[in-house]
Amino acid sequence: MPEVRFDRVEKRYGHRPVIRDFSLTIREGEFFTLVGPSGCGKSTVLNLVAGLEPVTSGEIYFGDRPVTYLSPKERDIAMVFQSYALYPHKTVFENLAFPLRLRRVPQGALQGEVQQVASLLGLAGLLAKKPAELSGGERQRVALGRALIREPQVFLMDEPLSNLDAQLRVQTRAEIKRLHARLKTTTLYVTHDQEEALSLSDRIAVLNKGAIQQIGTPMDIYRCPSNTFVAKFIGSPQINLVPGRLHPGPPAHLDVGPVQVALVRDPALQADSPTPANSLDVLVGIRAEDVLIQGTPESLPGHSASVVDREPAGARSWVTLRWGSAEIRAEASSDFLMPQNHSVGVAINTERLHVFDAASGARLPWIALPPKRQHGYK
Amino acid sequence: MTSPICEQTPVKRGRRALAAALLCLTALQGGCTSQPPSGADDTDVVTLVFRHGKLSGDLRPLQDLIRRFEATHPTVRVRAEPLPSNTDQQHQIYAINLEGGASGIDVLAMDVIWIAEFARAGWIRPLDDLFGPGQRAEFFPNALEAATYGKKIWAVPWYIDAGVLYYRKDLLKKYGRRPPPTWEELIETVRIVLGGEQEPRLYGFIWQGRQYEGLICNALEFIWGNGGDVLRPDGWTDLTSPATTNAVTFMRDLIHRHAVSPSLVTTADEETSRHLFAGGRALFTRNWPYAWSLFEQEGSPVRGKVGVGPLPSFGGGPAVSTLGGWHLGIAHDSRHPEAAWQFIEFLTSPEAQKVMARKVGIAPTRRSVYHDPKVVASQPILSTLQPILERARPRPVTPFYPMVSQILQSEFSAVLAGLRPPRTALVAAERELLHTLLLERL
Amino acid sequence: MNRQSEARTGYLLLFPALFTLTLLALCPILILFWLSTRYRVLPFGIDAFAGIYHYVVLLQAPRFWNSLGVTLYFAALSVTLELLLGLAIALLLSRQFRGAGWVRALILLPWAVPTVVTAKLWDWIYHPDLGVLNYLLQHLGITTAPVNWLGMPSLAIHAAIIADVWKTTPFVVILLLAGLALVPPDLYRAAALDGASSLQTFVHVTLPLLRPILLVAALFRTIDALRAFDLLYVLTGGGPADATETLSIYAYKILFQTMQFGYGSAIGVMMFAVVAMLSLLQLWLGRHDMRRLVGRLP
Amino acid sequence: MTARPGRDIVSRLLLVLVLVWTLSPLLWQGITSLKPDSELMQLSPLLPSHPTLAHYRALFEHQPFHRIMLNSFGIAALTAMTALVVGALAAFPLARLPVRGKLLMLGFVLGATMFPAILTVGPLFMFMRVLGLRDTWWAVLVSHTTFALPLTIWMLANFFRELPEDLYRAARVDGCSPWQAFTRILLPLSRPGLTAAGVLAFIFSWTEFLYAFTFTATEASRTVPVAIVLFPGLHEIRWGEIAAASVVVTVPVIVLVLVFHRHIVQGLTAGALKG
Repeated sequence: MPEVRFDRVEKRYGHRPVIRDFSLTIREGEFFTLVGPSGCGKSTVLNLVAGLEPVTSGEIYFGDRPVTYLSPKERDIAMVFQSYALYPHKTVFENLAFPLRLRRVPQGALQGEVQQVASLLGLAGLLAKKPAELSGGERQRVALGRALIREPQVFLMDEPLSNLDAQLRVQTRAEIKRLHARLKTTTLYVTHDQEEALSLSDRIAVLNKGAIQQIGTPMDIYRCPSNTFVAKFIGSPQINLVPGRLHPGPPAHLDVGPVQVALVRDPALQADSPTPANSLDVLVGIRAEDVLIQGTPESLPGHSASVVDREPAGARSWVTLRWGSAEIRAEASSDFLMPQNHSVGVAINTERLHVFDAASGARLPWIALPPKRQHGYK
Repeated sequence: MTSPICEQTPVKRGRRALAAALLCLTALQGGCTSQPPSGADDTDVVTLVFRHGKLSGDLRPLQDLIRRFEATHPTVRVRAEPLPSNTDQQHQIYAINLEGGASGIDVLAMDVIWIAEFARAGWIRPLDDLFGPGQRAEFFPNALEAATYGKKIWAVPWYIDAGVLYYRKDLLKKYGRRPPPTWEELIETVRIVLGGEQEPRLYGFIWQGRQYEGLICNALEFIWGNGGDVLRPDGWTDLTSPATTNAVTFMRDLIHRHAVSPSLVTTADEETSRHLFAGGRALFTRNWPYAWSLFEQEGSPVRGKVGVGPLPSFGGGPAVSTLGGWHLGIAHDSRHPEAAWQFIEFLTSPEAQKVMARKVGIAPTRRSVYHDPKVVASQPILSTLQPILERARPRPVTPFYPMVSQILQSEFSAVLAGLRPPRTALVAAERELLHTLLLERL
Repeated sequence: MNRQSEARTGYLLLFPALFTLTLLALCPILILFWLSTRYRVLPFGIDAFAGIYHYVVLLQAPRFWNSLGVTLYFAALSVTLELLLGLAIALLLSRQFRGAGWVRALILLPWAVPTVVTAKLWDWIYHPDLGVLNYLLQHLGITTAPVNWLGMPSLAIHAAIIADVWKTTPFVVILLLAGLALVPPDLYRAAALDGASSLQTFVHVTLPLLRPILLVAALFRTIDALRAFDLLYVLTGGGPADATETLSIYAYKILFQTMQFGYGSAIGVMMFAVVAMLSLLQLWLGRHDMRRLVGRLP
Repeated sequence: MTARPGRDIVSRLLLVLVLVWTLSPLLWQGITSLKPDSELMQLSPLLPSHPTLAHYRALFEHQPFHRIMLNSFGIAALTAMTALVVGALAAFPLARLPVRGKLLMLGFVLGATMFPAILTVGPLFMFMRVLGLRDTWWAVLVSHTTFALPLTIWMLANFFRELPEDLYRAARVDGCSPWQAFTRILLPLSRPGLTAAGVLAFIFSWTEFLYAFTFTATEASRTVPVAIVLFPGLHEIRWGEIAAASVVVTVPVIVLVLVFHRHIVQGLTAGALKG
């Protein structure tokens, strides 16, 4: 199983660029996900890898082999389509066997492989049926099977789960993960669903408007989004972005809502940028689970907020709070029952604050001082 | 479990069936075009293809004649193929068949107006070697004239036609009128008889005014009778001369001014006219000789009441009839010209002509037949007809006749329908005619 | 190279069709233009330069202007009638009722009948003595004497138009029915809730949504009616007195009854110009609605 | 929809009227074909009192009508097949492959269907003359291709276009060349489109008159519509036999229309609605 490498790939339709300066290496055996909103170009990347569309410039390599100008057939890839693209005139058996027939696999071997894949995916009883007679989940598995059967060099999946209902989606997700763990095929997976991306992938690339925003493991991306786009796109409910002001100090500190947070340079990003000379407007990212509602305002002076709205979501509730001049969402337990306008105490997990430049949206290399070293308010 | 072969079988079967069907079709096509449908002829027996059309009346006498010919010529078989009834369509079929050779036709019956065209196009053979001056002597000279183009003779007259006037003897007698020698008198007679009869279903004078070749025949009779012409012998036109204009105006006036002809003549052809007259619905009609035996056949309401004579003239001038008729020729690419000539000789022989005259009622082209007692006894009209036929005038003998006729049909028809004044129509016709006649000089 | 080889396959597959069409459709049109500048009488071997002389003669020939007028009159009247009748029938058939499928199939039959048969069967119906039309009219006391439908210039053209309307209305009905099926039923429900009468619903909902299809139907039918040949040639042969002689029939007579390929081609070119101008005019008038059609080209 | 009963009756009446207008001319031709000659020459009774098949018998006795039927059938079948094969080949790249000038080509194809046949009949006649094809099946077949081919290209390009694009992509990824993807995936799925195009091409060829009339001369290639026009009458028109021939030539199309009604409607509207 080779790695897949993009070297400064560009794709334009006429004069409209859809993929810009795309460089990326998918490691051997890796489960790699491209995630982004619809129209961000992620499916185009998949088509470029598959050879279904020509690149405008740049090169694509499988290992050391440039494949940029090869036909799909020569690339030895398999693909699962959002619509499954099962051949409606062929039985399940023939759908699975089709890629093998095209490669002139002898009849005996072909039978065996089809049976094997079918039993792997629980399709053994459906081989004689036509796609129209199958349920959505069964079709999805046939599509997977048709891709698996060839043992391709690279496995491409274009939103394979988006046509399933919620329950089946979670179930199939687990199945795909298990399959990958077993087969270790280099896989490029495309989805607009960040949750799917987070749960499946070894690594993720977040795409917006044809450009890569961030590449990293799911945790990297969740914990350390490189800009406001990634921060907003990854994580549910959406991250709170509260306007604030950064004072480079010394001592460096951040005014956000009614609180002030002491900052230090992020050691990981220290070298990248110079310290600004003046204070500047920033957006402060705070995830809902990092906003803690703690009893009454009296117990946390200066950290009071009032309840605006409450959305029960089963095991927990999302609570919208007015915090200073901003509105933020907080996670609360399902037994949080405070009525509207009720004042509550709020604690921010400052360790997990993200500071972004308000103008560019880029992450700024500052993190909060650990709580015990916070000066001022407790 | 499903075998992968199952999936393919129906497709293959379908494909095989399709291929088989294709093969069959192509085989049939090849088989049928390479040999005539009736089967190939054997070594010694020659099959002549004889195409003809427009034979009024009974077809059986002709078939009997052909059988008789086959009996006397054991090595020749004749396959007669009738053509559609419409003359234009016959012409087109000939043109498409004969153009470029390999028509499969040996003997063909041609309308007298096609001969020059067919000759110039090289579709038929000159017959000078076979049809010598001695043999020609017996035929009507005007019919021969129509078959002569470029100083060669191209066809043998089979039967001959000329426009004649039929009238109701009984009605004329009742009002003490004679068959009108002039058009003026015809108009007067119609007024008197129709005025006396008071029968709304009785028409005065029926002729052929539909837009087709028959209209040209009728019109030429008026035009020539008035001293006008369409194409002069010097090759120029005389369409806009006062004589021609007056004649065409007179035709229109018969309908619109004198009201001796109903407006339906603008849509009438020979058969319409014949049916009306045969049904006792008209006092006069202009038609070809073939109609006579049909008027006189048993069960006809006008049997015994019909008289026939020459067409009237203008103010005592000569009356002119248009020469019609059909000729027999040999296709240029015929593979059996000798046998074809024998067949033509047979069909135009006095014996055959007598049969056709007696049984079909068409006019023979040999003068001698008109004096045969048996023929005269069964078709007394022939002696009346002979002088008329003798004087009948062929339409312009030019290879471009079809074009000339097209132009004239269109304009004459417009005049009769009252769509254009005669003068305008004739000027337009002359312009188009000159455009066409340029061809003759190319 | 992948992309180029795909394109190469494409051109290879397109070749037979493009070659055939170029040879059988484009070349003949070009030859037609060339022939129209020549004297050409095939059987006589006449082939000489004529320049624009054919056109000069043609433009002065009353027969040409007559046939142009007949062509336009025939097309305008028959297309108008077909659209009106077609719309009415389509509205009637668009309702759900038992046997709707059968009725829709039966209504299509005249369209499928060979035009020659259409001509012959109307010829028989119109027959002055033996035709069923005169028989019925006389029995119902509408006329007293038999009418010579195809014999009178003013009647013949209309008789031909009726035959044409009979034959081609089904095509319009099929198009409009398909168009009506595309109108979302919710719109009718909404209109009904808004208190629209059926006439108002038709004017404000059905008609505007049907307009593009009406225009397409009009365009197709106009082009077809302008070139109508079979029906008129068989029914009337262009007569009486050229009253039904369209440009097609005029050209055909000159071409194949007199074998003047030069002059006949000049008539063809004039006809080409008329058809092209009228279809472009229609396309331009309906350009906004046509965009839908063009926008969905493969 | 709920309709008031009165309105329902009115629309039912109108429906009957429409059917009468549509079908009675056809029925009348059928009735005529069954009337003996003597009853054709007068008009009461309307219905034949002694129905006879004499005209149908005469049809096959007086002229080689079976041969003419075979011509019509053979030419129409071959036209449809040729147009389908060549048309499908061309429609595929127009629908799916990255060829240049698609719009131009489609315009050309559409334009070819709109040329009046009268414009091409003269030059085609000259082709046929030079190639010696007049009065053969080839002449008619070739000329019918001029309208059958654009029709099939247009309809099939639309049809291929409407098959999900992912199917074609999936086939390519599974290892098909464009040609294999076409023959193994697109074509088998296009049976309805192929049927519609084939049936329409067949009907158009079966009923075509102008080319067949001009390029044929004898029963070697004459088709039924031409034979109906060129009935060898001596001097009267044989209405009975013409009616019989009309029935014979119309019945096959009626069967096709009733059997393939949906396909035909789809095909006819493809250009206009889904174009």
